[in-house]
Amino acid sequence: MIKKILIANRGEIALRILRACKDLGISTVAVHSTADADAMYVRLADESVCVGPPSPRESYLNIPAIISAACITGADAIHPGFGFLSENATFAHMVEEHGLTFIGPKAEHIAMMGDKIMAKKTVARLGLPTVPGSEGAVTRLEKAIATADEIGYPVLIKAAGGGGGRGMKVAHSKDEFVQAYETARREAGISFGNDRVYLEKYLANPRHIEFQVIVDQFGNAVHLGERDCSLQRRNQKVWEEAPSTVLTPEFRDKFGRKIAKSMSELGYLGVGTLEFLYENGELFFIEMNTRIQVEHPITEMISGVDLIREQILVAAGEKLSFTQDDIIFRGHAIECRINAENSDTFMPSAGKISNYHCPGGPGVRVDSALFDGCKIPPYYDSLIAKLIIYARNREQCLARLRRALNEYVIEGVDTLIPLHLRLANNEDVIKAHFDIHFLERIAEKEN
Amino acid sequence: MIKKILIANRGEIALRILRACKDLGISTVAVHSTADADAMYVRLADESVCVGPPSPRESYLNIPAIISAACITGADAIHPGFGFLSENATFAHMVEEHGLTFIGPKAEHIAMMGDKIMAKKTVARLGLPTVPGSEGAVTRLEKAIATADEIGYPVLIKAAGGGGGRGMKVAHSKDEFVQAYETARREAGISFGNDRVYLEKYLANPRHIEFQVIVDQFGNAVHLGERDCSLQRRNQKVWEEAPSTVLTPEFRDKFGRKIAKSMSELGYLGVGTLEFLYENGELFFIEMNTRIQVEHPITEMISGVDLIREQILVAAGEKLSFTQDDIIFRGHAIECRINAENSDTFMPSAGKISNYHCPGGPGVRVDSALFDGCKIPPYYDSLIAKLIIYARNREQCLARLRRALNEYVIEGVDTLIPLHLRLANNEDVIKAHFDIHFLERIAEKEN
Amino acid sequence: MAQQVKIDPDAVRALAELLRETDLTEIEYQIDSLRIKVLRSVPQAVVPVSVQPTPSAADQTPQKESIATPASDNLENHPGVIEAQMVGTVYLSPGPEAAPFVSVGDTVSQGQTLFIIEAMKVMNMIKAPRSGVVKHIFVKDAQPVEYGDPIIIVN
Amino acid sequence: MAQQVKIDPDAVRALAELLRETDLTEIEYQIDSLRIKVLRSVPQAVVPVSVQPTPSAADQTPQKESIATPASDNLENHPGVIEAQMVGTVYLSPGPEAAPFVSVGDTVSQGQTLFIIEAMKVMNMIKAPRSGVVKHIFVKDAQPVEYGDPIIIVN
Repeated sequence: MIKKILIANRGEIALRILRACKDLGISTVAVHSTADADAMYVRLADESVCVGPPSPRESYLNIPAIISAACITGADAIHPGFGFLSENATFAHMVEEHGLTFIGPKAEHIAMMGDKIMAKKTVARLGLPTVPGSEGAVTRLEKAIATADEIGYPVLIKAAGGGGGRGMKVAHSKDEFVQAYETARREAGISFGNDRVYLEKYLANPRHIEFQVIVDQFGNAVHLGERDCSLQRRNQKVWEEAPSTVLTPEFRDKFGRKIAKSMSELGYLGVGTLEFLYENGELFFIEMNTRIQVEHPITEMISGVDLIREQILVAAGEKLSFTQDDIIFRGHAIECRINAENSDTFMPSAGKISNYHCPGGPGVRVDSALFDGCKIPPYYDSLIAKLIIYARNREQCLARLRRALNEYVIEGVDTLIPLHLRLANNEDVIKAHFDIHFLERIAEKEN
Repeated sequence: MIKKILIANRGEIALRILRACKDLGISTVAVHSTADADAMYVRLADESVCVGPPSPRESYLNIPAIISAACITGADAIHPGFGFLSENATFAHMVEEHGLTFIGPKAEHIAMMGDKIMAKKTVARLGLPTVPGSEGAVTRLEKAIATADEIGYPVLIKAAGGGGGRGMKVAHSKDEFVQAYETARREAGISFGNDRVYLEKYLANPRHIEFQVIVDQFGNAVHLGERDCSLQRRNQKVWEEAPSTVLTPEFRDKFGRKIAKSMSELGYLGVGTLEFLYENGELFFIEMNTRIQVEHPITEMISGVDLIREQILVAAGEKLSFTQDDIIFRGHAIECRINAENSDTFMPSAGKISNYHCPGGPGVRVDSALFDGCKIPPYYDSLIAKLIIYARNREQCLARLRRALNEYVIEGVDTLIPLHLRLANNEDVIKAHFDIHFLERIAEKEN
Repeated sequence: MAQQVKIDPDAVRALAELLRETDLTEIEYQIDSLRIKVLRSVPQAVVPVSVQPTPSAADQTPQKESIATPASDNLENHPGVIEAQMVGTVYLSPGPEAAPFVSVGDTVSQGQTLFIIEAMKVMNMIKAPRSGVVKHIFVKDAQPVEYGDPIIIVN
Repeated sequence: MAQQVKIDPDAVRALAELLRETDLTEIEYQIDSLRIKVLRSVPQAVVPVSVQPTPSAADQTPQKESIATPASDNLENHPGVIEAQMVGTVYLSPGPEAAPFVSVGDTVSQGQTLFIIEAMKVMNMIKAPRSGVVKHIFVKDAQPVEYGDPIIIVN
């Protein structure tokens, strides 16, 4: 069994992992940049190591520093969290080479799913539906034009090395295509060091639906249902729900089992999320995240499974403690990402937190490393807290969410709380009438 | 339907009720003494009325002030919380006479259960087991001695007007009996204006097990399982768990249904708790609380029912939204009462809260009206926060509790957090080996 | 030769005392060429501000209403204020058509009825605790009041 | 010629005493061309406490350990400190049996190897950024260090 885990991350997810470790009786090592020396996750860790200056490249992305920190503290495993090194196959490989357990999938699967073309081919081979598009990369313009014609406009041009919404271009017609294609390739080359692009049908008004899976080393795979993460801004999720309002229990069960089965066949290990676009009753695979996700808590709320706990246990070689039939979904959960950003302009806002007061009572969970007087440095992601609301059904969940948002006090930085209040009171959101373009449409309307 | 509720209470329970009202879209009126003008529940209420000076008698127990406050604010219902006026039949009656809804049982049932002899007779008539003892009050010494002989020593002498552990004397032998009996009657006369006492078998090492029930106006009654509240100090509960480790699911189901049926027969309304002593596999009724209880959240955690929400709905005349068969208990919950008291001496501690930081993450719920800088006045009950922990089983619940207690920071007053940490690490507590005398025994051992 | 500096400790102490008394954080005092500056880090002055969680700026629920709407905040601290000793509805005259008990400028004698507070259908006659002149009336007839609300000034 | 500054220690002592006595944080005292300002940093003792939630007093988990155990806190702010620029294990000699690279009191020249930090099996030779005298060595041979830990003073 794992005795000491180094948490190679910061902020709320580092604290979330630390809490799971404490619940399991596992010692913790926090790593931090000089900017995070006083952070809550550092304070609560059993040990901590400063790994570099504020710049992420020199601290949280500094592989030698992080592996050295694990070695000198005697940690036997590394949890990468999300972002930073969590989907870096080289890192995962090096961790294992140093005799440490990487709490995540095998390096080969990280690499496979990190290449968006390979990912799509793989899941198609496993029998899961994918968005109609080119078979792999399209390197010649003539071939690209022909394929685009075949798919039908609008067409999406995506970088093989992209992800999280980065490296995408839309061509609405043949006229736009050539320029969009050339630009996409050039940008992909600069951004990802890999100019391969592929084509996909551009869905007009899809929802973002993703399935959570977990697989142990014995091939036992369980799906934990789906999340609807359609409320996005510039492809960054802002508000997530579980379950979605568009899948029936029968569909969820059947499709979820199919996904679990395919992950077992693949030999996948640990937690993972398969992301789909949903339109007109159909799901189309877009990509897979080979790590724990920001929005994992809503799945925990409706399934009763502590995902990070189980993630650690399967990494340690344990068998899954539940089967698919043990999983009974109950109630509805919504997560609001509280980013340190202006609610109108989405400008990031650094500063010192004052008057911090978080909501409480039944059905309210706050995952955050904030405390009164803590500093939000300007160097990192703007996510500072997650407000997770649970209730028996969606209507009660929304009412409770409004109440909790009104109780939540964070001063010293701008936050997305006002945006979430607007959303929680928006008629379309109340009716769950939205798609991935919804948030940008209402932002336009308001400005 | 109820549109505006006046909350005739203070502190965390006032905030808990306020949150339930907000979740239901019901307006709230907070009442407060001058000492509580800046309290969190007052700040978050839609309206507030100052009802008197700090002394509870002149504020939270001031019936004319509270009913007037409801009238001038146009409230249509009053929630009494617990303590203060919650079990005052006269108050319940007056509230109804003023055309307002009292969120609680009928006045007659409050009065019935407030008289401990009547309560025992009533539940015995309904077929529930009671502690062997005198049939009603024993007013003649000779009769008392004979009854005590019949029951067998040790014998408990209890005031009919007592409750919550007040007005009790133990006689371990016939030699002690006469003096104990006379003292108990004299003290009862002074304390409760009623010198009637009754006798009961004194159980040596019982557990305190209580069942939660809820009944609507149509006679639908559902039990929500039991709580083990054996960890008490001077008959004040300190730590509560649900479910208990001593009842089997079959026993719980059978006994719980029997209780629910008897409450339906009685014509009881709203939430209520039947308290029992448990020894050698048997339960003996001791008293009934005709109100919501401090420890209600642990039942909410394992049953998925929001008790205060349902309490309001049945008071408003709605049918229960669930049947007994809908209730499925899942996981384990522990509540730690965080009192502003010294953990060793139990001396109450008033002051100003500083460095307030509450724990978060999965399975952690905090019910508290605390905030950084708030004042704990010396006039009221010392309960300032409830830490409620939920997990899949008791072992995980204890691990998570230790983690959360270590995260919880309250400075400015003494609290029971150190005591709870000792308990959470105590071997007997870990094995759930305890009875109602446990806490006093370990306190003695430590001193 | 070193310049002899005559420190005037009494002046500094006096300023420090003033600082404490006035709850200031800094005093700078200069006479001719003499300049004395005293400061104190007063956590008290910072903490209450930093510790009062208020509904966030984005709060979309209606703002909490206080049922009392005093005519003037300044007058509330007047030593002659008579406050409501109970929650209820205040009446300034004995009946709907009747003249008010007292008006601003009236001279009243101790024990004279000033107003009524109705609580639970009981009319409580509130009498003047001392003789004096009615300086201000804070409330309107039939207005709800809470405990401690200022009603009238007699001085 | 350097200006002769005659310090009046009694004046400073008197102000410092006043500062302590009056619980101030700063006193500035000026007469003509002379100006004395005394401060005491108390915030370290008060403010961080009020804003830094720490594990409660009852915390029964082991206290957080810092892997660095500097010989002296005072020396850490010395301008000649050379800090660890990476996480790893520091070695003060080229091999287990070998003599240390430098010892306290040694004169070193710019570019001379001072110590090694091993990170991921790579031995990083850390060289003197300037010539000078080794004034202090904070670490023991084979001690783990984190980024920013003081290793040696050369000045």
